[in-house]
Amino acid sequence: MIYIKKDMCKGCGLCIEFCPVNILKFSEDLNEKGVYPPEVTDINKCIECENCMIYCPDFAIFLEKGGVKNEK
Amino acid sequence: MIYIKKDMCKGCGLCIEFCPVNILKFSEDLNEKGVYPPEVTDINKCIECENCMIYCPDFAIFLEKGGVKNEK
Amino acid sequence: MANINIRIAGIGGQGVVLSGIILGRTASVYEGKNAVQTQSYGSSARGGDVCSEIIISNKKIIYPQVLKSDILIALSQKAVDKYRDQILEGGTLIVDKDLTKLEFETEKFKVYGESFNKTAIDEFNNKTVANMIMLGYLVKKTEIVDVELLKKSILESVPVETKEINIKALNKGMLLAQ
Amino acid sequence: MANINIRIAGIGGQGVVLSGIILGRTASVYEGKNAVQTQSYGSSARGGDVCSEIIISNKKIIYPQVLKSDILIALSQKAVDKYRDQILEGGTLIVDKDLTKLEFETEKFKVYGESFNKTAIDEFNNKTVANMIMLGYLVKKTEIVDVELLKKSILESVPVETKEINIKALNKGMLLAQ
Amino acid sequence: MKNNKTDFIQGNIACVEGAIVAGCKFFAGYPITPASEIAEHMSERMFQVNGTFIQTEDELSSIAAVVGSSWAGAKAMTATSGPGISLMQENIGLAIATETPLVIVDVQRGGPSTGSPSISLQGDTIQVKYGSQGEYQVISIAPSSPQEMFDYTIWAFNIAEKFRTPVFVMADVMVGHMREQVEYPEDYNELEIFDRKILDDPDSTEGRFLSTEVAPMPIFGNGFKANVTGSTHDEFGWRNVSDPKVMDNFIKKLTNKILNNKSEIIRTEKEYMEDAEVVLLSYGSVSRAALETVHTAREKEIKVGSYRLVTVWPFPEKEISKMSENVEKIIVLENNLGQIYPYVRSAVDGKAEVELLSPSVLGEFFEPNYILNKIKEAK
Amino acid sequence: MKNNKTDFIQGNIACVEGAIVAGCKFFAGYPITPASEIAEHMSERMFQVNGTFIQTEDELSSIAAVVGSSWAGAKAMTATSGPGISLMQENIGLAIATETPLVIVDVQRGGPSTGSPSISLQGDTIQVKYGSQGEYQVISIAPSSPQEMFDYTIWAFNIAEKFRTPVFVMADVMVGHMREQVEYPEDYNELEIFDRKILDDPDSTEGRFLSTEVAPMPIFGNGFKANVTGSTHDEFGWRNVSDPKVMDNFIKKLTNKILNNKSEIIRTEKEYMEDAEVVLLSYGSVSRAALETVHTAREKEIKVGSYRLVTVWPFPEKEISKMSENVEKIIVLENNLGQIYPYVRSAVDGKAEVELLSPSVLGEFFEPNYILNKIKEAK
Amino acid sequence: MLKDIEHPLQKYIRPGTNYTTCPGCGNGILAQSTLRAIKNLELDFDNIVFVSGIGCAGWIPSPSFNTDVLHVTHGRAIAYATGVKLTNPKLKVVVFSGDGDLSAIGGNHFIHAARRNIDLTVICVNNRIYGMTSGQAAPTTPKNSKTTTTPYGNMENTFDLSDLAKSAGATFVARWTTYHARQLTKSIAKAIDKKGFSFIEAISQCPVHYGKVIGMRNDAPSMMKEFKSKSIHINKIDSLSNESSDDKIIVGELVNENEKAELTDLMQSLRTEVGTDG
Amino acid sequence: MLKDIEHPLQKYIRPGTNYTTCPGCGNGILAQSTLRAIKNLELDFDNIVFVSGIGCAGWIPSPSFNTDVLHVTHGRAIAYATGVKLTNPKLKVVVFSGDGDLSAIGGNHFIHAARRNIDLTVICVNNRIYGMTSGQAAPTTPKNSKTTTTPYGNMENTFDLSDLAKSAGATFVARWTTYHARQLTKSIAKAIDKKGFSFIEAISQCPVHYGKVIGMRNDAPSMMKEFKSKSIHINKIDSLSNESSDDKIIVGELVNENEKAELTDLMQSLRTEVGTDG
Ligand SMILES: Cc1ncc(C[n+]2csc(CCOP(=O)(O)OP(=O)(O)O)c2C)c(N)n1
Ligand SMILES: Cc1ncc(C[n+]2csc(CCOP(=O)(O)OP(=O)(O)O)c2C)c(N)n1
Ligand code: SF4
Ligand code: SF4
Ligand code: SF4
Ligand code: SF4
Ligand code: SF4
Ligand code: SF4
Ligand SMILES: [Mg+2]
Ligand SMILES: [Mg+2]
Repeated sequence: MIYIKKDMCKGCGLCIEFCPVNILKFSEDLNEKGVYPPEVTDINKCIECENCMIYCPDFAIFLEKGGVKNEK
Repeated sequence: MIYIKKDMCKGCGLCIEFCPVNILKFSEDLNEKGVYPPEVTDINKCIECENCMIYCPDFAIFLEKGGVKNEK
Repeated sequence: MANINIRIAGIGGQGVVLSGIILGRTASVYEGKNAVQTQSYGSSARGGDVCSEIIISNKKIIYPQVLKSDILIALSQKAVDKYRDQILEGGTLIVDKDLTKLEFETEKFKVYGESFNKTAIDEFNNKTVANMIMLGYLVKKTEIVDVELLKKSILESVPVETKEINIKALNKGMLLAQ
Repeated sequence: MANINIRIAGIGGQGVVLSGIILGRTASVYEGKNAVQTQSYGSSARGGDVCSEIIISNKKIIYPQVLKSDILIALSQKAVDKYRDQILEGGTLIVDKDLTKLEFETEKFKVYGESFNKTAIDEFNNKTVANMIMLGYLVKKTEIVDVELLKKSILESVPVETKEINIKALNKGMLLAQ
Repeated sequence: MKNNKTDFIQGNIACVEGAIVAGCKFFAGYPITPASEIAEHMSERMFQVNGTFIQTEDELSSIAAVVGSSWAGAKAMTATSGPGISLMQENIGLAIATETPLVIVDVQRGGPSTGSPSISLQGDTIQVKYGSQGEYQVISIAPSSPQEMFDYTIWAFNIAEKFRTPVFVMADVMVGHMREQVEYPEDYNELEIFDRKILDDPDSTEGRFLSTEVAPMPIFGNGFKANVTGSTHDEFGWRNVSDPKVMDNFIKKLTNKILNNKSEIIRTEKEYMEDAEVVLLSYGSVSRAALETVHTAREKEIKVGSYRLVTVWPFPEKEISKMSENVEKIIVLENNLGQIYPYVRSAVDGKAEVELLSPSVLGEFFEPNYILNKIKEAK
Repeated sequence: MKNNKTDFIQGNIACVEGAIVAGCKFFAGYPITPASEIAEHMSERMFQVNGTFIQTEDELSSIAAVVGSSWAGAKAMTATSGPGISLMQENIGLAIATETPLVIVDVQRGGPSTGSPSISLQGDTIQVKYGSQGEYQVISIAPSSPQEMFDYTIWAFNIAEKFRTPVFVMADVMVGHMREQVEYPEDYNELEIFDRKILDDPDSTEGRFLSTEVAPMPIFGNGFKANVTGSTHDEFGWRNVSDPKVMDNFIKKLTNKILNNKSEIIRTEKEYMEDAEVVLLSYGSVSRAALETVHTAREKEIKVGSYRLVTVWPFPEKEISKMSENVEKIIVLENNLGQIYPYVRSAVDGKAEVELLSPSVLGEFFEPNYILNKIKEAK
Repeated sequence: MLKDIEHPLQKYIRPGTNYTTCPGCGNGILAQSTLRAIKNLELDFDNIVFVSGIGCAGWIPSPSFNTDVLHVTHGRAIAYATGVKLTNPKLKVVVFSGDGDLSAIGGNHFIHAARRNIDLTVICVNNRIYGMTSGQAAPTTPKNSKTTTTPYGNMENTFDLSDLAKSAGATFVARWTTYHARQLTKSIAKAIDKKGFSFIEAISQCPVHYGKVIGMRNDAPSMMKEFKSKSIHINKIDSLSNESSDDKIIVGELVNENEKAELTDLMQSLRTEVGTDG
Repeated sequence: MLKDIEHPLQKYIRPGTNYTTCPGCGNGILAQSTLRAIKNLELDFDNIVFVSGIGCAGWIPSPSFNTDVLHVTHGRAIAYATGVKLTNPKLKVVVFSGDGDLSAIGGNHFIHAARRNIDLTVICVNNRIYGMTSGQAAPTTPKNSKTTTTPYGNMENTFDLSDLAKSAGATFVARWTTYHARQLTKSIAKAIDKKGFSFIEAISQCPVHYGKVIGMRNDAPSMMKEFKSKSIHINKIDSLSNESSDDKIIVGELVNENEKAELTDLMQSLRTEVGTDG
C-alpha cells in the first residue's frame, strides 16, 4: 500500500525519479501548496522497495507492505 | 671574544649547560637582578661554537669570533 | 492618484518581493516619481509568509510603510485573510484563484481572481514566472505604471537567460486581464 | 597596636604575595583577629613589580587598602623608592640589602637591612625560600604575629615536600634578626 | 585558635565554596586573569562533589556548555573577566532567551581591550546588562569582600534558579584577589537553598516558557520533549520568527519576569541615611571606601550617608527616586567614568543634585580624603 | 526617464555604494540576515575597485581582519547584525584601544538571541556603546533611508578616519531592506572625503597614540616601526599594565578624543521645534514615523516638534538639556523598551517631563495615530 | 487524513510540526534516515537529546523531533551539547549541524570535541553552501563555484570535513550522500551506539541555492543522481589521498577506532576516586 | 656597557625594550632564532609585520622587535594578520602564537588560514601549557599531566598541531624544539620565504609552569636536555602514524608542498581581470 499525503507534498519529484519500476507520476490536481503531488499509475508493479518513502523529504509518501491505496 | 651583559642575565644556566668545552661557570657576584651571571673560565678553550649565544634567552651573552673579553 | 499604496502578499518563492521591487523601480527610476518598497517575511526561501509593500507618490514619502492599501494582491489564503480588511474603500483585490477561496462578498472594493501559479506551471513549466503573469495582469487592470517602462524595468531586474520567458509571462498576464 | 598596616614590595618570583597571605592567615585564622590582604602587580611570574598589603586589626576592617604603612618590607630598589614616603612615623623599613641601596638617612622610622635573597641562594641553594627568611626576620624584629602560630600557618600554606626547608629558612631569618 | 568555620581566603576561592554550598555541580571555564583561581579551585572541587569541571577551548564554549548543563539539570556556572564576557555575549543572549538558570562571575579588570589585567575597574557594569543584542533584562550582584563572594554566590544561584535566568556576580581585581576571613555557615541545613521548579508532568498543558510567574523548566531526559530555541518563541517553545506580536510577547515576558519581581530581587544597603544630606551612592568594592568615608565624615559631624546597590541590575529606579526626595545631593562613586551615573540621574529626575565622582586615578582605590573633599565642596 | 544619478536600491546596497565612494578598499564579513546583501554586493564590487573582499570564518575574524587591514592602510569595513556585533565585541574593544579607523554596519534585527531575523528592533543601541569590556566611547549614526545609508556611510568613514576610531552605522531591517530612490552625487569631486592623518616621519618624536587631537597613525610597511597593542599603553604604544596612572591616561585620552570633539561629531535634526511644546525625540527608522506624526499634528495645530538624533553616540547630553528648557514634554520614541530613554531623562534632569513610547507591538513600525494619541494624552 | 494511517516514523514527530523546507531539500531525507536509525536501535526517544545550531540543517531535529531539542546559536551546537553530555552521560546526545555551522563559525568546537573524544554523535549536513542565508559560499564550497559571495568564482580551498575530524581525533567517521539514505541509517545507528566522538558527513542537496550554483536550480532529482554517479566507496579506492578531489565523493565508514578512552567515562572514574561528599 | 659592543641582533631590537620573560624561558631563544633567520634572508625588517596574541609567546615580537608589531586579543592573531596581508600583500606577515592562543581559543582561525593557503608564517611556541596565566592545561598538554586546572591529571587528548595544520591545508610545516635553534632558524627562513601558509611548531620550555608539571621547576637546562633526548628526525622514522606519542618528539620539515595557489595571488589576478576604476 502506498500512502500519499497530498497536501504535504512539495512536488520535488524525488519519489518519481527513484521509483525503480516507474509507477509514480505527477497527478493532475494542484494541492494546497500549489503543486502537483504524485500518484501511482499501476500499483501492481510496486516491488515495495521503499525508495519513494525513503527519498521523500516531506514524509508525504510511504508504504505499508502488502497492498495498495491512495490517500489524501 | 665572549661578551656577557651581566645585568641582563637571569641566571638560567643554559649557556653553562650547553658549552661543549665547559668553560662557563656561575660567577661569584650577584647582579642587579639578584642572580649570579656566568663567567668564562678559560677563554682559550673556546671553540666559538656560538651555543652560549644561541641558547641565551636574554641576549645576555654573545661572541665576536677571534678573541676573548668579559664585559659588564 | 497622488499616492498609491500597493501590497503584494503570499508565500516565499512566489516572487512577491521582486514584483514589488520592479514596480517601485519602474515608478521611481523610469517614471520619475517617488517610490518606496518595504517587505516583511518569515524565513526566506522557505515557504513562509511574505509581504511586499510599495508606495508610489508624486510627493516626498516620509512614512514608508503601507497601512491601508489601494491594491492588495493576495497569493495565498493567509494573505487574503490577513490583509483584506486593510484595503481602502474603492480599492482593488487581486487573488490567485487556485490558491485562495474568497468566502466573502463586498462592494467596498473590486475583486479579481486569476490563475497565476497554475498558468506558470502549465504553460511555462516554470513556477517562478507566476509573479510576472501577476504583474502583467495587475498593470493591465490598474494601470499603476506604464507597461513599456515596466518591461524595461523587468529586463533590468532579471538574469539574462530568463529575460525572454519573463516578458512572455508578463504578456500572458496582460492577456488574461482582458 | 589596634591596627597594623604592612606592605611587602618587590618583584615577581620573590614570594611577596605568599608572605602576605601567611601573615594574614596567622593573624586571622590562628590569632582570631581581623585581617585583610590585597596585592598589586604587573604581569605575574615575570619579574614585574609586586606589592602585597596586609592590615591586621582587632576591629572590623572596612577600608581594605593600606595607605600609610607601619612596616615596609622592600625587596627591590623600586620598592624602596616608591613606598618609603608612605611609612608612618615610628614605623619600620626592612630591606634586602643586596638588592637595594639606601641613599637616605631618616629618624622617622627604623631601618633594617639583611641578605634574604643571597642567603637563600648561598645557604639553601633555593631562591624561593628568601621570603621565609624575610618572614623570620620580620617577626623577630616586630613581633606582629606569634612565631609558633606563624609556623603553623606556613606549614598549612606550602607544598608537603617543601615544609622542612621553609621552616628552616624561617628559623634562619629569626637568627639573622638577633 | 583555628576555627573550622573560619578561613582566610581569596574572594575567588570563597566564590567557589559558595557555589558548592549552593549546589553547583558544573563548571566550564577558560583561564583569565584575574578570574583564573575560580577555575583552578573548581577543577579540584567539582569532582569531589560529584560534579563536573571542564576547561573549554574558549569562553564562547564555556557559557555554551554551562547552558547545556543547566538544561541537563545541573546548577551550573562559569567565571571570567571582561574579555571573556565580551566573547560570551551571544550565548548569554541565548541563555536569557531560553530562560536558563546559571551564574556568571565577572572578575572585572582594567580596560578597554586587554587593558590592565591586574587593575580594578568597574568597567563592565553596563556591559553585562546590554552587551548582547536585542532587548532583555539581567540580574547582577556586586560583592565587596570574600565573605560576600561566598554569601552572594549562594544567593546568585538561588535567584538564578528562582527566576530561571542568568545572574552575574560582579567582582573586580580588588574583591576577587583580596584575602580576608570568611565565616562559613554554622548550620548548612539552615541555609536557604532554592532549586528551580521543574515541570512535573510531561503531558502538562502548562506553559514551559515566558511566564512572568516563571514557568517550570522542562529539563532534559525526563520525557518532557522540551522544545528549546533561542529564536523567538511562544510559551511552549514553538518558534515564530515572522509575527511581531509573538516577538513582542517574547521580549515583554522575558523582561517582565525580572521587572515585575524587582522588589524580591533588588537589595540595597543603607548606612546613616536617616538624616543624610549628602549621599554616597556606590556598589561593589567601592562601597568599602564609601562606608569608610561616611564613618570619617560622621566623626566630623557631616551628615553623609551611604547608599549601596548590592544588586545593580535590575536597576532600583524607584528606590533611588524615593531616596532622592529627602537628600540634597547624591555623589555617585564609580571606579569608571560614570556608567550607572546617568541611570541614577534619570531616576532622580531633578529632585536632588546628582554628581559623579571617579577615582582621581582610574583603577586606584578611592581614598577617603579625596571623597571627603568632594563632600566638603558640596556643602 | 532613467537618470544615471538615480537608482532604486535597498538601503544595504546604498551602504556599499557609499562605502566605495568614501574610499573603502577592504571588506571582511560573514553572512547574516538582514545584513547579507552588504557582503554579497561587496563581494562583487571590491575587486572592481582594486579592493579586497573576504568572507571570513566567523564575525570575530571579520572585525579582526578589518582592524588588520586598517593598520595596513586601507579604509575598511564590516557589516553584520546583532548576533555578529555580540561576537565582535572583544575585537571592537581592541579597535578602540588601538585607535583604528573602521566602519561597522549593524543592520539590527529582533531579539535577544537569534530572535526574529526579519523584524526590526532598535535593540543594539546601547550594545554598540557598552558591549565590550571596560570604559570607552564610540560614535554611532542612525540612518533612516537608503539615501542616508549612502550619505551616512560616507560620513561614517570620514569621521572614522578623522578621529581614528570605529564608527557604527546603525540600520535595522526596515532601513536595510527598504528600497527607495537614491540620488548619487552630481560631482564626486565636490564630496568631502577625509583621509586619516598618517605619521610622516619614522623618526618623528610625535606621539602615535592617545592624543585628544588625534595622533597621526603609523600605518604598517612605512618604517614607522609601529608598536600597536590592545594592552594599556602610552603615547608611543609602550605597554604598561601595572601602573594605574598609565591606565587612567589611556582611558581618558581615548574617551576625551571623542568627548572633546562632540560638537564636531554630533548631528541632530530639528523640525517644527521653534514653538514646540511636545517633542518627539527619535533616531533611525523611527524618525520617519515621528516626522509624519509631526506633520499630521501640525495640520491639527498641535504644537509638536521632531528632534532626531542622527548620531546617537556620543550622546548629545548638552543639546538635549538645552532643548528641554523650552518644552513641556519630551516623548522618546524607540523601537525597544527604552534604551536611550534614561540618558535623555538624565540629560533633561527634571527640566521637562520625559516619557517613553515604544510601539504597541515591538518590531512593528510606529503608526502615526498611535503616537498622536499619546501626544493628545500629554496635552 | 485518516488518523490510523500514519507515516511509520510519525511517532517521532512532534505533533503540530510544519515542514518549511524547500521542495526537494535533502534535509527531510536525513531526518528520516536518522529517525529510522533510532527506530532500528530501539532506543527510547526520550533518552536522546538533539542539539542544533542556526541554519537549515538545524531545523532537522528542531522542533520536529518529538524529544528534547535544544536549538542554539550559529556554530555552537557542539559546545552546548558538551555541557548536556557531561552533565548527564546517560543521555545520547546528537548534534545536527550545517556545513557552515560546523566548519566555518563552529570549526573550533568541532575539532576540540573530536580531540576530547567525548561521546557525541555529530551529523553534518554538507550541502556545500549556506542555505538558510540564501546561497553564500561555505568552507565546503568547491573551488571556482559562483555563489552570492563569490561572484567571480570561489578562490578558497575546500575543507574535507571527514579528514579534519579524523585528524582531530574522532573515533568514528562516515561519509555518505542523501542518495545513500539506507547506508546513512546504518552508520548513524552505529555512531549513536558507539561511545566516543562520532562524525557523520552527509552530503546533501540544497536545490534552491546550491542547485543554482551548479546549474540544477530546484532540481533535486538531478542533484541526487549526481551524488549517485560521483560517489565511490572507500573500499574501492587505494588511498585516501585524493579524497578531496572535486570529482569524486568518497563514501563509506572512514574511521572506526576502539582504543581511545572516552571523556565522560574518565570523569566518572575520577568522581568515584576523589568524591568526598557527592 | 660600551656602546660599540652589541649583540649581533641588537639592531632588530626596539630601543628601550625590557625583557620580562622568566629565567630560562625558551621564548628568548625563539626570538633569536627568528631574528637570525631574517638576518640570513637579508630582508628589510621594515617590510615585515609581526602579529601576536595574548600569552607569553605574544611578547616575543611585541614590543621588542623593532618593526611594525600588532599585538592583539587572545587567539585572534591569525585573523588580524589575514587583514594585514590581504591589504598589503607585499608585506611579509609573521604570526607568533602560544599553543593555547593558537590551538585552544584560536583553533578556528588556524585551520581556516591553512585552508585558504594565505601567505602567512605562523610560529607556534608550544610550551604545552598556559604560561602567562600561570600553568593551566592547554590542548597540547600531555595526557595525565597535573596542572593547575587538571589537579588529578589531564583527561583530555593532545592535539598534534603540525598534523592539524597539514590536514587543514598548510603548504609548509616544520616542527623543532628550542634545542634545535639552528634548524629552527633555517626552517623559519624557508617559511618566511615561501608563498603560502607556513607553520612552524616550536616546542619550547616554560621552566616556571610546565617545568613544575614535569618535576623540572625553574630548570631550563634539564628541560632542554630532555628535548634533545626525546627528539627524533622525521627522516629517521618510517611513518607519521605515531607522531603524537608522548614519548618522542618528531622533528623536521613535515610538509613542503608547492602546487597550491596562494590566496593573495588569486585575488591580485582577479583585480586585474575585473577592476574597473581601480
Ligand atoms: C552569529 C551568527 N552569524 C551569522 C548568522 C547567519 N546565519 C544563519 S544560518 C547561516 C549559515 C547556514 O549555512 P549552513 O550552516 O551550511 O546551514 P544550511 O542552511 O546550509 O543547512 C548563517 C551564516 C547567524 N545566525 N548568527
Ligand atoms: C579572551 C581571553 N581569554 C583569556 C585570556 C587569558 N589568557 C591570556 S594568555 C592565555 C593563555 C596563554 O597560553 P599560551 O597561548 O599557550 O601562551 P604562553 O603564555 O604559554 O606562551 C590566557 C588564557 C585572555 N587574555 N583573553
Ligand atoms: S515502494 Fe518502490 S516500487 Fe513501490 S512505488 Fe515506491 S519506489 Fe516505486
Ligand atoms: S518525494 Fe515527497 S514531496 Fe517529493 S514529489 Fe514525491 S511525495 Fe511529493
Ligand atoms: S662559543 Fe661555544 S665554546 Fe665558546 S664559550 Fe660559547 S658555548 Fe663555549
Ligand atoms: S644563558 Fe644567558 S641568562 Fe642564562 S645564565 Fe647564561 S648568560 Fe645568563
Ligand atoms: S535553502 Fe536549501 S538547505 Fe535550506 S531548506 Fe531550502 S533547499 Fe534545504
Ligand atoms: S611563564 Fe613560562 S612561558 Fe611565560 S615567560 Fe615565564 S617561563 Fe616563559
Ligand atoms: Mg550548508
Ligand atoms: Mg603555552
